Amino acid sequence: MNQKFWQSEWFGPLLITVTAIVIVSSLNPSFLSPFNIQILLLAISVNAMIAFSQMIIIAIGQMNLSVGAIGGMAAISFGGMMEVWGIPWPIAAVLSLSIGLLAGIANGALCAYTGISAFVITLASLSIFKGINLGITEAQPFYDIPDTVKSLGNDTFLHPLPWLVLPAVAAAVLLWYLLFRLPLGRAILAVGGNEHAAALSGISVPRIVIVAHAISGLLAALAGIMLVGRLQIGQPTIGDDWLILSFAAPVIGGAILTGGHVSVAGTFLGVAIVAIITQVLVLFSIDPFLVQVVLGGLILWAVGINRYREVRAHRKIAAGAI
Amino acid sequence: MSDTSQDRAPEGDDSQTRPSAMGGPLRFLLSNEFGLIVLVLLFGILFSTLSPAFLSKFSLYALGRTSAVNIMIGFSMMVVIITGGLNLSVGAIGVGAAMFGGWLMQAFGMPWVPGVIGGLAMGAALGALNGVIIVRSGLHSFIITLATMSIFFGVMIYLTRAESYREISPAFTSYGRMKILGVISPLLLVTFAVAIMLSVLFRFTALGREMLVAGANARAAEISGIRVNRMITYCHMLSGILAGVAGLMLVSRTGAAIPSMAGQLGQDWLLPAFLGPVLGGTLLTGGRLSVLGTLLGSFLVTMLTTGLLLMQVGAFWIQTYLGLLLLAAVLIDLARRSYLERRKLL
Amino acid sequence: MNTAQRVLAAGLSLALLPSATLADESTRVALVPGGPHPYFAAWEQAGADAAKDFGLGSADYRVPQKWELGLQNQMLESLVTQGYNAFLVFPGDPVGTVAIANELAETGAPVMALAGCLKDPSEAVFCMGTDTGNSAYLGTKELLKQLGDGAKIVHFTGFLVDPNTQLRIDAVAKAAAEGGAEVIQVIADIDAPEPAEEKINAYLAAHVDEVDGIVTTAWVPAVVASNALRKIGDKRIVMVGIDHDEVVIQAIKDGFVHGTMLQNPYGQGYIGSFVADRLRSGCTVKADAPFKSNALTDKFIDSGTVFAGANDVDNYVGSMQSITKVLFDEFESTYLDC
Amino acid sequence: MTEIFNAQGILKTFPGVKALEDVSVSLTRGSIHALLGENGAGKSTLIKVMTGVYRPDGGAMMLDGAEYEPQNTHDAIVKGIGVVHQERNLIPRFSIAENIFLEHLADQPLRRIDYPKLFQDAQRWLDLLEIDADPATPVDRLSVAKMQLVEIAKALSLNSKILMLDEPTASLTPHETDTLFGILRRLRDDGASLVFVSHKLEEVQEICDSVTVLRDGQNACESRRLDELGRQDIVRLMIGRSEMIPDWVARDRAEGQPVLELSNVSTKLGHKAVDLKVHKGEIVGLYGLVGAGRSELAKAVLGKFEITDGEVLVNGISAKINSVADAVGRYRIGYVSEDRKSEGLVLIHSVLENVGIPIWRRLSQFGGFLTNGTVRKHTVPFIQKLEVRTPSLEQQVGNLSGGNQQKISVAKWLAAEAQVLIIDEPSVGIDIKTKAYLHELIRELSDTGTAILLITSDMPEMIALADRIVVMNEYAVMGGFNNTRDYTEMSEGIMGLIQGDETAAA
Repeated sequence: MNQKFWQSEWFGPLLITVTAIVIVSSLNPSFLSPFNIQILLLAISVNAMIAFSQMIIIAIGQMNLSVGAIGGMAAISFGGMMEVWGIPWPIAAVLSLSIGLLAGIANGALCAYTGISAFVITLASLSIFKGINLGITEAQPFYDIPDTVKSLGNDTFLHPLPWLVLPAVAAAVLLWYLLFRLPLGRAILAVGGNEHAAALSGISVPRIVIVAHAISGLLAALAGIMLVGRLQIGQPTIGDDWLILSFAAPVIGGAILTGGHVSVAGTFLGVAIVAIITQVLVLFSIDPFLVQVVLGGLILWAVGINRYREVRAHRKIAAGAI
Repeated sequence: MSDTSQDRAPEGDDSQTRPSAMGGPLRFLLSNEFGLIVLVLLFGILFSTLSPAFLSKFSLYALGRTSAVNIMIGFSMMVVIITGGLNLSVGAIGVGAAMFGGWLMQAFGMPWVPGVIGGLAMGAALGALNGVIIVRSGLHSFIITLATMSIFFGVMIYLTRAESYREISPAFTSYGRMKILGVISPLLLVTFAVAIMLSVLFRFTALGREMLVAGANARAAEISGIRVNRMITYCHMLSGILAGVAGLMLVSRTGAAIPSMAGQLGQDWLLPAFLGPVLGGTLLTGGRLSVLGTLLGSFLVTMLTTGLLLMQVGAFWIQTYLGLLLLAAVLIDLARRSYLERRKLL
Repeated sequence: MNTAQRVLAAGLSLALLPSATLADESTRVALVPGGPHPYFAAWEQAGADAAKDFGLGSADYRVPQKWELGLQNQMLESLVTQGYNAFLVFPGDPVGTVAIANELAETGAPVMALAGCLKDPSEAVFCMGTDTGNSAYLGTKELLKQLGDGAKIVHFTGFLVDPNTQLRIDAVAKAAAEGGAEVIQVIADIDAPEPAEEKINAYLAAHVDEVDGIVTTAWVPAVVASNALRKIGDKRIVMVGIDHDEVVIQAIKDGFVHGTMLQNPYGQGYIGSFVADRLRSGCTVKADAPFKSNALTDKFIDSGTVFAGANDVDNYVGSMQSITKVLFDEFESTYLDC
Repeated sequence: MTEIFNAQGILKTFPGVKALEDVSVSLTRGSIHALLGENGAGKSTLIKVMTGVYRPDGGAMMLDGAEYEPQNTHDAIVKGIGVVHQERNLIPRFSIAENIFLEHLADQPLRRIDYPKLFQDAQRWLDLLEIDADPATPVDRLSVAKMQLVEIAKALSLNSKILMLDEPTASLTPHETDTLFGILRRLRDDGASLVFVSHKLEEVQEICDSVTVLRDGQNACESRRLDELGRQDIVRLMIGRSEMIPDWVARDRAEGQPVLELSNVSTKLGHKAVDLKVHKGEIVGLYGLVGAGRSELAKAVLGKFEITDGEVLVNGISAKINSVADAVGRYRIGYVSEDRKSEGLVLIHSVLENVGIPIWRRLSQFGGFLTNGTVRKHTVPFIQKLEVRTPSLEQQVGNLSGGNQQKISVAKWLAAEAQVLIIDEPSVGIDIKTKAYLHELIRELSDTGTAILLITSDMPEMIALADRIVVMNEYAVMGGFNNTRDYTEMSEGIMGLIQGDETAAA
C-alpha cells in the first residue's frame, strides 16, 4: 500500500501496454479507430473474465484447470435453455451462472475436504464438465439466440464502448474491492500466503477454498455467457482453449503462482497485452505459420521485463534491510 | 495439502514416527503403487466381465501399444515434476523431435537408428533450452514452458509448412505394427526398458539422486555441494529426450512423422502427461517420484478409456464417465490409505 | 434439417430398395469422424437410413470425444474389438491415419476415407468426399464473378496442422491469380470460435475499406465472418462461405453473404454405408473405375460440392439431395463389379 | 499473586507412548514462568495441549477460574492463551497492521476494512512494543526480530490472559534479546502472565520468576520459584544429573600449517579486507552479533557469494572456488548451516540419503553407479558414532527431533571427511544433553586434525569450545585473541572489540 506506484506489479505491464499502443497506432492509425477499439474491448472484456476466474484460484495458491470446461458448460446451458425451453434470456443467464457457481463449489468442496491437490481435482472435473457439455449438445451449436443477447454481445452503449465492457469492469472493481478491502478477500489472500497462520487466526481454510472456487466458477460461467452473446451462437467448443490465456494473463500481471499475491489491475493489463499482440499479428499480416512463435516470444518478453523489475526492487529492499 | 497435525505424534519428541515410516509389507500396502495395482485389477475385472472382448488378443495388444506411448509421455512430465516445476511443452518438444527425426530419414534417407538418435538429440536440445531459460531467469517453469510451447511448435510448423514426412525406413515403422506372441507391442517393451533405466537412474546413480535432492530442497542441495542449476537443466533435458522417445514411438506407429500427432501446440499430450505422475504419487512439490506409480497411473487411465469405448456408453458422454472414474480412483485410493493408517494407529 | 434428411431418405429408399441385397453375415458399418463437429452430424441419419434401406446389421455413427489422432485410433481399435466389419473414416490426419486404416483393412474390413482423403498409398478402397482444393477453387471463382478485375480478397481458413489447409490456401491463390484478383491476406488457425471472432473482426476493423471479397474455407470462420459482415452492416464486401451452418444460410438470405459452397456429408454417409455392404457381399472395385485424383489420392470420388447463392439457398437440402441421387444412381455401375 | 491458570494431572498418550503423564502446571498473574525440559520430555506436547492442538486424555485445566477445554487452536486463542511459535505465523505480503489484527478477518467477512483506523490501532501496539516501523509495511520487509515482535503484538492484541513464547530468542541478537526482555518485564509488571520456553538457561535465570520442568513426560518440578534454584539444580531436574562442564584446558593450535586462510578478502556483500586463519586441528570461534556478516562470510568462502578481492588459501595454496560444489568436492570444506530445516537437511528424504549427499559422487563407480550398500558402508559408522536416534535409516529426517536432525547434518560432513568444517550456531533449539554431546564431538574432531570455524552468538558455548576467538562486526574482522577460558575476561574482550576499541585485542 505504501509502495510507490512504479514499484507496484502492474506498472511493468502498464508500461508494455502503453508502448505497444503507441508504436502500433503510429505504424497503423486504424488501430485506434473507434471500431477497432470496440473490437479490442470486446476481446478484452471476455478474456479478462476468464483471467479473473483463474486469478482468484491462483490467489489461494492453487490451479483450476476446469475454467474452460465450466465456461463451456454454462455457455451451452445458456443457449440451450433459450432455444429448447424458450426461457427468457435473463432467467437463463441467472440459471447458467448458478450452474457455474455450483460447479465451482463442487471443485472447492472436493479440494477442501479430501485434501487432494486442486490440480488433480480440477483435472478430473475438467473432463466431467466438458463431457456433460458434449453429452448435451452432441457437438451441435445452439443457434436460436435472442437478438437482445446478440446485440448485448456486440453493440456499444456509448460508442465505442461495448456493453460487454460493463460486466468486465464491474467484475474487476468488485474483485479489487473484495481482495483488498473486504475481510473475506483478505482471508483468501491470507490462505494463499500462509495457510497455517490463517488457520491459527480462526480463518476456516476449507470455507475460504470453497468460496474462491465458487467465485472462479461464477466468473468462468459469466465469461461463457458473454461469449454466447458475442459469438451469437451457443458453441459447444466455447472454453476449449481458455487455459493458456487464463494463466498467462495473471502471471504477466505479476501474480505469484504459489499464492498469496495477485493483482487485479495487472491481470487486466495482462489480458490487454495478449489481446493487442493477437491484433498486431493480424494487422501486420505476419506469416500465419509464424504467429505462434511471435506470441510465445512476446509472453517471454513480457514476463521477463516484469521479472527484471521485481529483481531490482528486491535488491533495493535487501540493501535497505541489512 | 491440508494435513492437520491432529493425532500425530508430536514432532519434537524423539523416536516418534509417522506410520509412513513403518517398514516392510505394510509400507507397501500404504503405497500409491499398491493402490493403483488394486484399481487396475478392479477395473480390469469389471470391464472383462461387462464386455469379454476386452480380453481379446487384439484388444490387449492395442491397449498395450496405446499405453506404451501414454506412459512415456507421463515419464517425460514426471522427471520435471521432481524439480517442483512443470513442463507444458512436452507435446511441442515431442512433435519437434519426431519431425526432426522424420526429416533426417526422408531428406537424407538416413537409416532409422541415426534418424532416431537425431530426433532424440533435438528433444534433448529443446528440453535443455527450457532448463537453461528457467534457471537463468529464475521464473516459474510453468510460464516459461507455456511460452516455449508456442515457440517450439510454431517454429516446427513454420519450417515444415505442416507437411508430413512419410519416407520413414520400413524397418522402423514395422515395429509399430509388430505383434510379439500375438499380444505384445515392441513399443511396450521400449517403455518397460525406459522405466527400468529411470528407476536405476534415480535409485542407483549419483546423478539421479542429486537431481532428486536438487528438486526436494535446492538450498540444502547447494550447500551440500550439488550444482542445483545444472541438475534442474538435466531434468528438463531428460524430459525432452523422453518426450522425443514418445514422439518417435508415434512415428513408428503411424508410419510417418506428422505435425498434428499431438494436436495444436502439442496440447493433446498434457492430460496424459499429468495424469500418470499425479495418480502415481509423484509429489507435485518436487523431490519425490515413483516410476512404477507413473507407469501404473498412465496405464490405468488408458485402460479406463479403452474400457469405456468398448462398453459403448453413450458416445458423447464418455468424457464424463472418464472424469468420474478418475475422481473415483483418486478418492478410493485416499480412503484406502486413511483406512489403513487408522487401522495401524489404533 | 433432420426432417429434410428423412424425406430425402424416404425418397431414395423407395427408388432403391430392390437393388439392396442382404449380406449373409450382416455388415456392421462404423462411421467415424475425426472428432465432434457439426459437419458430420448428417452421417448419423445417413447411416441409420442406409442400415434401414439396405438391411445392414448396423451403420453406427461413433464420435471420438476430442479432435485427437490418438483418441480416434484408440476408438477405431475398440470398434474392431466390438466386431464392426466396415469402416467409413474421416482421417484425423491424411497421413497419420493411413497406418490404422491399413490395420483395419488387414482385418478384412472394407475401409473408405470419407469427407477427407488419406494420402496414397493406403489400403483404403477409395476416398469419397469434397475435393477440398477444388471446392475452395470453385468458391473463389464464384466470388470473383461478382468482383471486378484486380479485386482484393482475403482468405479465412482453419488449422495449419491440417494439410488440407495448405491445399485450400494454394487453390484460392490459384483461382485468384487466374481471375486477376489478389489475395491480400490469409488468416489461419481459427477453427475455434474465440480466436476466429477476435482475429477476423480485428482484421476487418483495420482493413474494411481495402477488402472487396472474402472467401472462407472452414466451418467456424465462415460462421464468424458472416456475423462480422452483418455486424458491420456492409454489403459492399462480397463473401463466399462454406458448409450449411444456419448462421451462414441466414446471412445469405439477408444478403450479407453472396453464397456458400455446400458439401454433401449425408450423401457420403449414405452411399458409403451402401458400398461397404456391397463390397462385403462380394463386389469389387472396378480396376478401371473412373476415379478422380487430387492432391492426396488417385482414388478419389467427389461426393459433390455445389455453390448455393441467395436464390437456391432456400432448398439447399434439395440441391444436396439431387447430387446424392445422381451420384448414387450410377455408383454401382460406375465403380463396382458385382 | 493470584493464580490465573492451572493444569492438574494432564495425561496424553499416543499409540505406543505416554507423552504426558500426570503433568501439572500453575501460572500466576504478573509473572514470567519458565517451561523447561529436554527435547522429548513432553514440552511441545504440553504446549499443544494448552493451545488446543491436542485434547488431553485425562486431567483438567482451569483458566481464570473457569473450566478450560479448548476445542481447537483458534478456540484456545479466543479463550485467552496466545502463542508465539518458533516458526513464523505471519502472512508475508500483508501489512504489519493486518497481521496484528488477522483474527478480525474471520468475523464479519463482508464489512469494509477501515485501514486508517486499522493502522492507528496497530500503531498503539507498535509503540507499546517499541517497534519502529510503519504499520502499513508488508511484514516480509521486516527483520526476523521485528517479525517476532509483530507476532507478540498479534498475540497481545487478543488481550490473551496467557502469552506463551516458544524459543523466542533463538533467532535474536543479544541486543534484540535485551529489548525483548525489557518488553516482557514491562508486560509482566502490568500483570500479564507469560510462559517462556527456552534452552538457554542463562536467559531463563535472567528473566523468569518461576519454573516448571518436565522429564520423560512427567513433572520433574512444578511451578517452583526460580530464586530457590541454581543453574545446576535446574539442569539436574532436566537431565536427572548435573551438567558436565568440560574441564578442558586452553589449547594453542595456532602453530603450523593453516588449513584455511583468508587474506584480505572482500565480497560483493560488503565484507572489507577480511583476514582469517584456521590451522590444522584448531577451533576458531567467530563471534559477532547476528547481521555482523559471519554466515555470509562463510558462504562466500564456500563460493555461494562472489569474492571481489583478496584470496582464499587452502593448505597454503590459493583455491579456485567458483561454486559450493568446488568447495565441497575439491577442497573438502563443509558447512553445518544454522538453518537446519531449510538449508541443512532435505526433510522429505531419509536419514541415509541426507548423510550420503556429499559423497555420492565420490562413492559411485563405473560411470556414476552406486548402491545403498556402498552408501551405508560409508555413512552408518558416523550415524552410529553420533548416536542418532532413528527407528530406521529409511526414516524421513523431517520426523526426527531437532537434536537428531543436527546430529545428521554434522554426520554428513564427518562422512564427507571435511578437512575444514564451518559450524554455524550448532546448538540452536537443541537440548542440553545433545548440546554437551556436540561440544565434545567438535572438540574430538579438532583433535583428529579437522580445522573448525565455529560461528556462534552463544558466549558460553564460544568460550567453552574455541581455541582462538575472532570478533566480527559490520562485515569486518575487529580482531581476535586466544581463549583463556576465563569467562569474564573473554566476554569483556569480545564486547570491547565489538565496540571497536582495539586495545582489548591481545
